[in-house]
Amino acid sequence: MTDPKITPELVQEHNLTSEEYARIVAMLGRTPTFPELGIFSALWSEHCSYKHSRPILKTFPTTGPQVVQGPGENAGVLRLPGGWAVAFKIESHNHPSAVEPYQGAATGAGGILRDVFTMGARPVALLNSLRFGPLDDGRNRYLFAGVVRGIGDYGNCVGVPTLGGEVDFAPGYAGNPLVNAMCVGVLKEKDLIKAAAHGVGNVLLTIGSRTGRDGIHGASFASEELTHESDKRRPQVQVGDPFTEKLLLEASLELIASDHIVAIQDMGAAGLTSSSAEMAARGGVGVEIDLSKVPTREPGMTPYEILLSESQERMLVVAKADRVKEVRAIAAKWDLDATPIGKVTDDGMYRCTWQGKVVVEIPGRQLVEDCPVYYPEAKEDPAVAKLRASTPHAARSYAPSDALLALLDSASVASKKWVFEQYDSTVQASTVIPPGGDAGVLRVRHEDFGIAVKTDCNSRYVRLDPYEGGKATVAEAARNVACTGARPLGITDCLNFGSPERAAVFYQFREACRGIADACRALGTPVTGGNVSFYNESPTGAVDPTPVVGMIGLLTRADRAVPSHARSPGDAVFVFGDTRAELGGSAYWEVCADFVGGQPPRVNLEDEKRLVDLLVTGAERSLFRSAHDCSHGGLGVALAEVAMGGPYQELGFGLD
Amino acid sequence: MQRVAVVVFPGSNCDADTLDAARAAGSDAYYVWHKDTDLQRADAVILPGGFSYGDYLRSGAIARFSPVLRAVTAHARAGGAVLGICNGFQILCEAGLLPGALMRNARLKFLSRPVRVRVEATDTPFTASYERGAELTLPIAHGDGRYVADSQTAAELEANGQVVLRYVTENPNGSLHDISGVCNAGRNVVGIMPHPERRNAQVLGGQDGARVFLSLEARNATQHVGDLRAVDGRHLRV
Amino acid sequence: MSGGAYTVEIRVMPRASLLDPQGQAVQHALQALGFGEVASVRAGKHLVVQVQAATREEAAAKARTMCDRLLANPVTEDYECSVSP
Amino acid sequence: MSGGAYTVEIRVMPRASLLDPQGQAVQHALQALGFGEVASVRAGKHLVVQVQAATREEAAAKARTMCDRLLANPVTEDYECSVSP
Repeated sequence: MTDPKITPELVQEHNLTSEEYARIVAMLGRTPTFPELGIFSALWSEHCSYKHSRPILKTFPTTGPQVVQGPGENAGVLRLPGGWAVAFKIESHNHPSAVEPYQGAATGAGGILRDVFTMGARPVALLNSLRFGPLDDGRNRYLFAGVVRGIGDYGNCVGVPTLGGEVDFAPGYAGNPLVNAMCVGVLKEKDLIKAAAHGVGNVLLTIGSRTGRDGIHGASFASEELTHESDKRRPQVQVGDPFTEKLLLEASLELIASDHIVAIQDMGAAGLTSSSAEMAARGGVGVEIDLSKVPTREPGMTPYEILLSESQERMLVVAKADRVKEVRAIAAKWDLDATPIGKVTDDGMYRCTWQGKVVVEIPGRQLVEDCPVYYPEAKEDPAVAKLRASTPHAARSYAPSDALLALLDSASVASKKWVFEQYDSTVQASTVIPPGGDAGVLRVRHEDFGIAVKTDCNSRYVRLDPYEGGKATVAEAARNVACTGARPLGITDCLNFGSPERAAVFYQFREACRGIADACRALGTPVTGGNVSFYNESPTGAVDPTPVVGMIGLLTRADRAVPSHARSPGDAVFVFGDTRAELGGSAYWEVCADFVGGQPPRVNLEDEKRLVDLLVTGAERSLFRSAHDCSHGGLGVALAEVAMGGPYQELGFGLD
Repeated sequence: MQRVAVVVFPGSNCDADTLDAARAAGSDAYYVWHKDTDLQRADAVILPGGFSYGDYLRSGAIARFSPVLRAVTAHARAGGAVLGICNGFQILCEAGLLPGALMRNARLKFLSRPVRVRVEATDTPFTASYERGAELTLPIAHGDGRYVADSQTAAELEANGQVVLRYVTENPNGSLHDISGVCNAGRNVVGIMPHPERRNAQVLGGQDGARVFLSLEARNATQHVGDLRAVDGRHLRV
Repeated sequence: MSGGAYTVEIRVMPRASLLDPQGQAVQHALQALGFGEVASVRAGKHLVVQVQAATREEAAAKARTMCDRLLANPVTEDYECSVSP
Repeated sequence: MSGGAYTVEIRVMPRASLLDPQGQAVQHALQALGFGEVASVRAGKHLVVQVQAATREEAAAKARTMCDRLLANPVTEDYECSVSP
């Protein structure tokens, strides 16, 4: 099977512009081979290169005394007491889930788990943020049920508890659901391992499952809109095997602790290509890989397919040259294959051979760093500005109690117990506050402190006013974490937007990021990394702008965590902060007036900071029996949740 | 101090939790890898929860053929204490060490929530320190927890008092006679679906599960039940 | 409804090229049990549907429609139906 | 190992007397999709095993042993094997 000739159509099919192709030819001094074209297509896709978002991401605050590792590695890391540290990240698996919800979501969970344990951290919590179209449509129900079951089956089998997340429904997600998975892991700070290849002569090995044709074009596929045409070009669906993942997790942690290896990385989007190229570039070294040595699952795979395959549950390891036998022994203990496929070189080249012939030879650093960066135009869609200025014509007059019942009955506000009861939330016997409260809280065995975890995003606010919406997203996550008594420490983010090549979408992205940056600075919660997912569009249009934030908080005493449900009769009820006439983007207008518009609440970051301080101090002094954030749905819904949220008894309220 | 062997299969994920719970109750607990055949002089063996072999084919169907099961079977035949928690319970049924089988939950969904169960039998190594009829709140987390047995076996279980735990107020998975845990005729092998190791300290929401592990120590210690509160107190310092 | 009751056996298997973790696990287990001569195992679903139909062909046609719409996932599975009598 | 490669189709179904929630769920879903003429559905596993054997009979015997030892749970399931060629 000879490789196809490089033609403009083939280049275009690989989502590379003519300028990008010209830059490649100039870099190589020749026409690229077919595998090389595949490599550039994957590494220079939006998903891997962040070429439209990098300039904006640079405006985020990323430093602070608590930051051990900021953006640039597989996961961000924050410092905890007693020499401990927490590694965490959130990633999207939107397009694969739209094609096959069960496997798309399951492999999303698998990938984010690997990003965390590749840092040397033991995963201790999973969260997921999901968005679907309205549930009165059969396809949306199918996607919703499949995604929840996929995440549950995977996380439950690997034995990592799900401690939180969120689910929301809006017409904007009908053709393009959002599936964002977050993982949190703990490690001793001294055991942190970075994914930078080094040491000339050190050996590259693949560990875990064999390579098949799963997800080929996965990376570039994620960077293009879902069209009817993409159904035809559907890549082989990636299938996850959580059982192999559990073995891979234990083997990887054992390898990292064993000192036999110098670097390790998950083979995620763009598989072997991205992992090997990124590790080489970070370490400033070259690598040489013999593709014929890569263990494959299907006969007759070509170099192109082996390089780009996104088969799951595979890691790339750089072992010390004299420790290959020991590395293979550890893998064998966990019934895993470990196959040497190449070595680290000092010529800075990224080289691959196939049956003795060189098929790829690209300057390593340029491959990863010379991808062009774009500065697209940003202009607000006038229709949104008009919507922001308008109010509902005449909200049907609802008696307060009827309005509250209507809100509690709406899918976005209603209890998500049906969802999170399918996830094991108590495995690892460390769950202090399970899902359903403001934030999940876990303890670290034999330590006093606790970790609070939460994901949040109010996409209605962001759609109507991206800057205020960005601020509100960080503020809400911080409030939720602080309600449990935990001090907000830092965030990861998953920025889900439409096509950046559209001015209206890039305006939403730029402004939302500006809001997130301001809020993170004000609340002292630096950005430690994350993921950008553009091109979330479908024939019905772009999804609502959904910059999801994953927040980590620290509780000095886990046994002083504050739950959100009412505890016993006679307790006094306070409302902190003042209530302003701000109904823009509210669930009330949406449910009772069928209107999503108006000016969303403006966030006063100083007030938010003082509120967080009050909540944390109050909890430390054991003043609060429970605390709950007032968010989507307003005060009435918040009080109902506090009364009904208790595990056993239904308590009521007497309020003025 | 009892020697408690916690067996680890590829895919077990509650082994560390179970080891800690046994140690918190004062036992000398240690891991035994599924490929070993020596239980190292164990007084009791615990098969922890998890997804041994990914639960492929049937939960526990493959794990029961691990080399360690030969030693566990010999230990059980000799009257030694054996506890199977969740996946461990499924493995003991597949291996024929306990009657009946665990099948897909009636509503076909994985279920993770606290449930109420009643202690129906206290003459087993793992329930000796509970009061008979005591109602406990313990977490369950399973997709295949529906206990089934043919009518004759079911009748024997009830007649011989081999039902150890029974769901009360709600049967989460459609189990026969609301059964949540059983023991064998010899009363030394016990299988339960709920996870006591996840509910053995106040910080985790309650300690109803602690006595499953304390029973082992109490049953063999000379103390009478009254001392348990002291043991309970010490145990709380986890 | 004239015609009669037909029994349709439906076999739903994962697509050949897709990873089949369950099949692999069963294969390794059989080999570990001494069935060394087992070369491969693939695991899928088996459904037995009792359906009323006028003719055997109609029952088969209905079965295929059921598979296309619900019983088999077109992205990850292939199916085969056989009708009896 | 003389003889050749045989393909064994194994059908593992839950005992008729036992509750079959999966079968019931599929039946309700089919009826909701308008297949009112579906009287019942039973759901089980389908395994396809490639095995080396001297003769067809030996392949069938091996298959039955595999089912008795691992592939079917005698308490809750029945099985049927068919060998080809």
